Amino acid sequence: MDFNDTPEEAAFRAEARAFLKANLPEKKQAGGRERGEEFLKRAKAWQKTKAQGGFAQITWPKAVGGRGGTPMQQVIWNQEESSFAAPTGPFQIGLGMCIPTVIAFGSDEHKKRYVPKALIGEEIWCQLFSEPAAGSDVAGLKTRAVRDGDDWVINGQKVWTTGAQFSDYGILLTRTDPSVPKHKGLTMFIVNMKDPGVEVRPIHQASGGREFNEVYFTDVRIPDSDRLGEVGAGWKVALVTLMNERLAVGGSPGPDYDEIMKFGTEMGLMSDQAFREKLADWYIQAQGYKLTKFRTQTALSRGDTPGPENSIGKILTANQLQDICNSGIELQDHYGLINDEELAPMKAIFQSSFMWAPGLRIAGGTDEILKNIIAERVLGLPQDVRVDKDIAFDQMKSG
Amino acid sequence: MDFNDTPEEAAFRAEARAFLKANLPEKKQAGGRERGEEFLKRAKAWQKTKAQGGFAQITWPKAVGGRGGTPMQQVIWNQEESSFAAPTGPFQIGLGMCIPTVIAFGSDEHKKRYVPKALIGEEIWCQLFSEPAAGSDVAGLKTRAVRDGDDWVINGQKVWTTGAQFSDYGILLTRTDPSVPKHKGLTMFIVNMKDPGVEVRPIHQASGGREFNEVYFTDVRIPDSDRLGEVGAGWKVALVTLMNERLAVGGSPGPDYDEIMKFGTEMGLMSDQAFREKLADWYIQAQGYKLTKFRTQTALSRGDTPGPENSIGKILTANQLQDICNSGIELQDHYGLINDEELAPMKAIFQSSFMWAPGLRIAGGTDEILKNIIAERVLGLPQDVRVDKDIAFDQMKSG
Amino acid sequence: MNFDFSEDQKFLGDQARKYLSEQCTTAEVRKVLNDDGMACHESLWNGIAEMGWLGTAIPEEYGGLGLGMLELCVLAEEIGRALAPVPFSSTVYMLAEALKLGGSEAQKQALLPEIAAGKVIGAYASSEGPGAPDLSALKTTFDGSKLNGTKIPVLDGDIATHALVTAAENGGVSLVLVDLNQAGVKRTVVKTLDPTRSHAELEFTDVAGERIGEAGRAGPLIDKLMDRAAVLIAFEQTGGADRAVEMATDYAKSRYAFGRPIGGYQAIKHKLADGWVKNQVARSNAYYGAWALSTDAGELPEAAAAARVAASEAFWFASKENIQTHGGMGFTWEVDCHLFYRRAKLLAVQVGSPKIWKEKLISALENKAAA
Amino acid sequence: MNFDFSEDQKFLGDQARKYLSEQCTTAEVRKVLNDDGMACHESLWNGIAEMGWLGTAIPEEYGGLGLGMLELCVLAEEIGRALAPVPFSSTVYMLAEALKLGGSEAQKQALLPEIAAGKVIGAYASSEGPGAPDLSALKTTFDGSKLNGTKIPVLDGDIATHALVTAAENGGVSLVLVDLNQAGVKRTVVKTLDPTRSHAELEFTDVAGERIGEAGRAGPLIDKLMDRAAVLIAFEQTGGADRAVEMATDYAKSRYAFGRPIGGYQAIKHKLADGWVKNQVARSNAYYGAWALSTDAGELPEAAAAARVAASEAFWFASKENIQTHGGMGFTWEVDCHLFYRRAKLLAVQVGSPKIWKEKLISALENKAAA
Repeated sequence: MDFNDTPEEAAFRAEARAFLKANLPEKKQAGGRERGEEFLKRAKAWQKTKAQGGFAQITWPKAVGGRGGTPMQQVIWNQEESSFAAPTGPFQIGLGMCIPTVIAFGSDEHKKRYVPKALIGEEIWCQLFSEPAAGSDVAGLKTRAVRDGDDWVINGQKVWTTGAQFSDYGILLTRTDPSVPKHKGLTMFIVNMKDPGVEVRPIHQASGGREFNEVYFTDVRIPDSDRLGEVGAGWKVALVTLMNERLAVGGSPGPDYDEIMKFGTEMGLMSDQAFREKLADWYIQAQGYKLTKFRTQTALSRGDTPGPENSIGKILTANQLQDICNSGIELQDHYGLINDEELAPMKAIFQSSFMWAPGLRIAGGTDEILKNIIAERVLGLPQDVRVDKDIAFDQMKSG
Repeated sequence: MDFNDTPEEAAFRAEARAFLKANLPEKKQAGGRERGEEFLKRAKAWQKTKAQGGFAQITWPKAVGGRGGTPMQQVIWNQEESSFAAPTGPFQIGLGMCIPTVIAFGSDEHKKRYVPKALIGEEIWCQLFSEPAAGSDVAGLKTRAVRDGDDWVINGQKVWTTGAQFSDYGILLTRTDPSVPKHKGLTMFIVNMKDPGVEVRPIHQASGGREFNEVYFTDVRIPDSDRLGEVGAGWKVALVTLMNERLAVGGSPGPDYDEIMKFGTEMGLMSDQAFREKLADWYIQAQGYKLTKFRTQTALSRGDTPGPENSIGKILTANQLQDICNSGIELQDHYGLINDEELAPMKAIFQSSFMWAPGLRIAGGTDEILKNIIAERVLGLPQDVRVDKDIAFDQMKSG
Repeated sequence: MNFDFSEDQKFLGDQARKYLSEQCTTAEVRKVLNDDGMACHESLWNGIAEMGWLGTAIPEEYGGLGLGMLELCVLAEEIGRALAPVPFSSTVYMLAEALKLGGSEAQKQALLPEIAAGKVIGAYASSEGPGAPDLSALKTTFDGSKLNGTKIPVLDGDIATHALVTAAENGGVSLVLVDLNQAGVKRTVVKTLDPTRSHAELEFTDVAGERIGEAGRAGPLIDKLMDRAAVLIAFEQTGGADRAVEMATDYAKSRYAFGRPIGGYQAIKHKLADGWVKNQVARSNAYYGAWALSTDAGELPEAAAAARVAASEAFWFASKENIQTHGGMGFTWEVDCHLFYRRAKLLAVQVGSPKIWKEKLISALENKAAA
Repeated sequence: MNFDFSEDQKFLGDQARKYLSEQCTTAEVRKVLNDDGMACHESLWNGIAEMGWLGTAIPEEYGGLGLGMLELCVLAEEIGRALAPVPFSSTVYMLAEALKLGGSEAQKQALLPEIAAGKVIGAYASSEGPGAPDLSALKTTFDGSKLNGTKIPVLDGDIATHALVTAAENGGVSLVLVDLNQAGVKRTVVKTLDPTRSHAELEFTDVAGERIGEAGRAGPLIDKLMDRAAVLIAFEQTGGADRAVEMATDYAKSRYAFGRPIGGYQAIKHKLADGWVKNQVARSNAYYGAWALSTDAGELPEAAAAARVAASEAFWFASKENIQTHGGMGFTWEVDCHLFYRRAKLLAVQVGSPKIWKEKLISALENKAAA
């Protein structure tokens, strides 16, 4: 048992670090979420550099522009890249979820047309699954695709779409047959986000920010040649995308036990036994999360594939984040209500994350859905009763 | 808002107290659970005295031997009686649950035969519903009653029967028709517990004690005249019994915040902020339970009927008991493991209740069932999906 | 045993609920939320004044209705339920109650009728920075006539006409009444987690003030004021928590997933049941606080502390799980969940965090055990 | 990155699991539970000795297998999983490790081979009454040759051949090795919550003993011994917790209510998922402890404390919710749930309660931050 790289891993790490050092400035401090045209330009440039250096998608086969490397090499690359000021955000969804789906289900022409441009950062992709009435139950979506000659005509609305505002393409899950049970009437398409019938509107979030989008489709025409998978096989295609989502979900943004320990020390709270015991609880959870990732990485490095047990991460971190922020605020007493970076201790991280945390407990699978996943796929417990199982979608109650 | 009796209530309280003082010794201290022949004799004698004094079942109509009093008077009586060394246990189930069912569904002959003798303590009753494979799902019971001439022949097994070892009669829920959905094939009987085909065996509990029983029925014959309600209407009858159970469920046996505060003080823990904050949590829960009962009593005293919201009590107290006992033990460190009244602090109440608490979270409705009751009957949320709803009992999967 | 409000008191509550459900919809609350220039909802405030609520517990001789504290508790619950964006607590629980508890006859005559009429807005200014203010070591000072120092944050500090300011004097603490419309008072609006209730920083430079209570010995008066306010705020919290659970329950009945209302899944059912149980615990403790408040019972310190802690916990749980029950919708600005989440946090720290009140509770129980 | 046991270590664990699943069924555990005269399972103990487990981490020169602490962790997990009613921890984690850490060459030569051969049973005697023993103020005394005092409870105290006794000497603490088969030692069996592991009171009257480590300065040695034992016991707890969740899961799949397995209801599904998550947190922290233990890393204090607290919490939750999942059946003597509930409590207090280890954890983190 050790935390060291194998010689091969160490060699790869050195190579990666050298490449990063040559091409990127080191990170000064954990900054806010960058946005804007300028940032997008830098991100595209970095993606191109990365791709040319052979570090863009390490586990992909060389045939599609990857490195043909191991998952562990990808982990090492991510570790190293994260200590540099690398503008990576805009490509995570596209390269992590959409393009793997195109590779799995697209035609040779699709692959030729879309993969290289995504890989070198020329085109950005987004994922269009969730709808206002189809969140946890993604397959309950209503966006219609109706066949018209060689085209499909799309009408409907998607929601919580990350990066829609700067995406060039998206993978779009639609309902093509409402007369069959819900999972069976879905079909997946590639959609051009610059089509005039596509309208992107930012969502005003409870936290005040506007990072996600709604996307409206009005008579958008998609040629049948841009279909991914068979008509009616959209759910099968979507499962591949979603499986990749689980691997792409990142760490917890916001204060953890070390920040609140630092804050407690400043506030003279380290003599308070109640605070000390809470700190111990947080430490153990934080370590539990971090060390469980090490176990997963070890499995990766031994050639195993990580399973649904990764769901553990978000359950632990999102709830802990909410709890720590709440405590961080209450320890400031009435002053803790102040949500102004200039005035509040530690640049108001407790306050800003307090408003983010509820979203984190929902995004990418609610606490409840993740516990179901653990119960069913890890422990082998029975699925919930599915009353909609064999009912035609258009006969189904939907509130 | 006040905690005082109305003049009428005060008058009744004075009358009750005078009667108790004249007939019972005052309680010296909270003793263990008394048992044995001697105790049973005293209990029967006290019940007789009580009945003759007109205090046996205060809310029952005078016609059946009650006082025709108010629920609030019953509450007052219970409060006063509990401060005397009154041996009441053996009659709670019979008078609280069984006899009300006999009154509701029995023939005039039943009422004449059984009610007076129960009331004056000559005959003790038990309730025979739960079975090894039918706990939360009582209606899934398997004990069969088969018609044979004017009799029914009973075979099967009941479990967790309180007082079966000293009961004279029981109300027995059986399955008379397995070919219809489960709720529809049940029938209720009065059974003579002294019948030779009835065998009572004490259950050895996880706590080590043997307070409850299994009851086995082997070819027990019950005349059809001892049926309660129609054939197949047993569930309707049982619901009346179970409704009365909710009112009969008692308080929490075992240490509460005041005991652990006393113990913490002795152990020099009152300077530990973590202990203080836990104490505050326990106090608030304990008060929440106690004060919610006051609210219920107020409703009673205004003539309202208490509803399913009473389920709150056991959820709060059983879990808190388990938590307090666990803390009481851990505060003693390794010594806390000692489960000997002579050696352990406070006569080992933390240790003995630690072993009882898991049972309390199950008996009379598990935490999970009680939360379902609150969710469905108080908040009006939908019932769980019932896959067995319209399926014949003998076609039903049962593991 | 009469551990409930009277029919009259309940009628008052019903009327208040009806009024607020019309005049204080969340659309009205959002006007204050969305408009940085709007510190409170003025027409609602005027309406509340006209209804006489501000003088509920002010004696008739000072222009109030002369009802009791129980009536005020009933109204507090409705104010909390409606998330009313008005300076009710600052004016009524703080300023009016401080005057009733410790004000001179002249102070009462000068201000109580004005409060009842809605012409005076109060503010309680104690915090001087992160952490609970240490009343024995305040940086703000009073020398018998002039006040100097800075208080931040002060709820309703930007719209109040009068503030109660805690200040060091003679090595102890004084409670100083200050007319805010004078030179030397500088107000700066402060951005907080709950923009539906305004906060400010108040700087005092040689500002005239007069004491409520004794010089340097206002400690017990302040403690009592806090205990009383804690009970009233517990009712606001209980009202808010109830409504958050109701909102989540209603949504869970109407939102479908996998062909069924999400409220039919035990994860949601039991979450909501837990919320309901916490709300009952909060309500029962709040009632006990109300009893202690209205009878001036010796049990007030522990009753107030228990009420405050239980209600803070209940509103916190209800407001965060209300968002969770709503899923993605609950995290949008347009859905009202975040209004409750924000208000729950404000009310949890407004007169000191639950942690401080747990400590007060145990101290009170120790004192009782020692007595 | 290699944050897992090696294939060889896993093979050792598999073999141990296989052996214990045959030799240490719960029927065997119940023999000790039900028979007051049976302090441990002797034939199992002999079998374990024959397998060489007792000498796993004892160097070959002292008659052991000369494997490392990681191998001992792997075995500890299986011992915990099987609820083995044998004095493994007292003998191996306590006595053998104390000798390895602080014993003289003569002491090691005298005892380690006997331990490896299963001829010596150890006990760790520190508690003197309710509450964590205060090592700076012990009532038991040692004067360099004679030991006097009373220790209660002592795990395996009634069957041990040798005890490690903490005692006051020169105003400090000494760790005294005592041969229990001598006059002046009085043993009284003590009834505890977990009758599958025997406990006794030990009274010492002018009993001969010899120190391990320095006179009056055994504090750091004891701390290190406790840290190391904490990691090993965390593996026992993790093993027990895993099995409790498995038991509950299996039952939930086979027990039907309302026409479906109860494991199909979210209340049960999510309870079991919670248990599984806690067990993962415990396991990951235990692995970190194992790494620190095996490399003698400076992180051992915080790693051991975190492992112990996480594992205690996991086993507590798993064992109590295992009963709850089993419903009424779970509360019978015949069903095995209570064996886990009892053992969970023993392991949670055996080397100090989680509360004490939380404090150790934070102290260690503070020391690290200050360094």
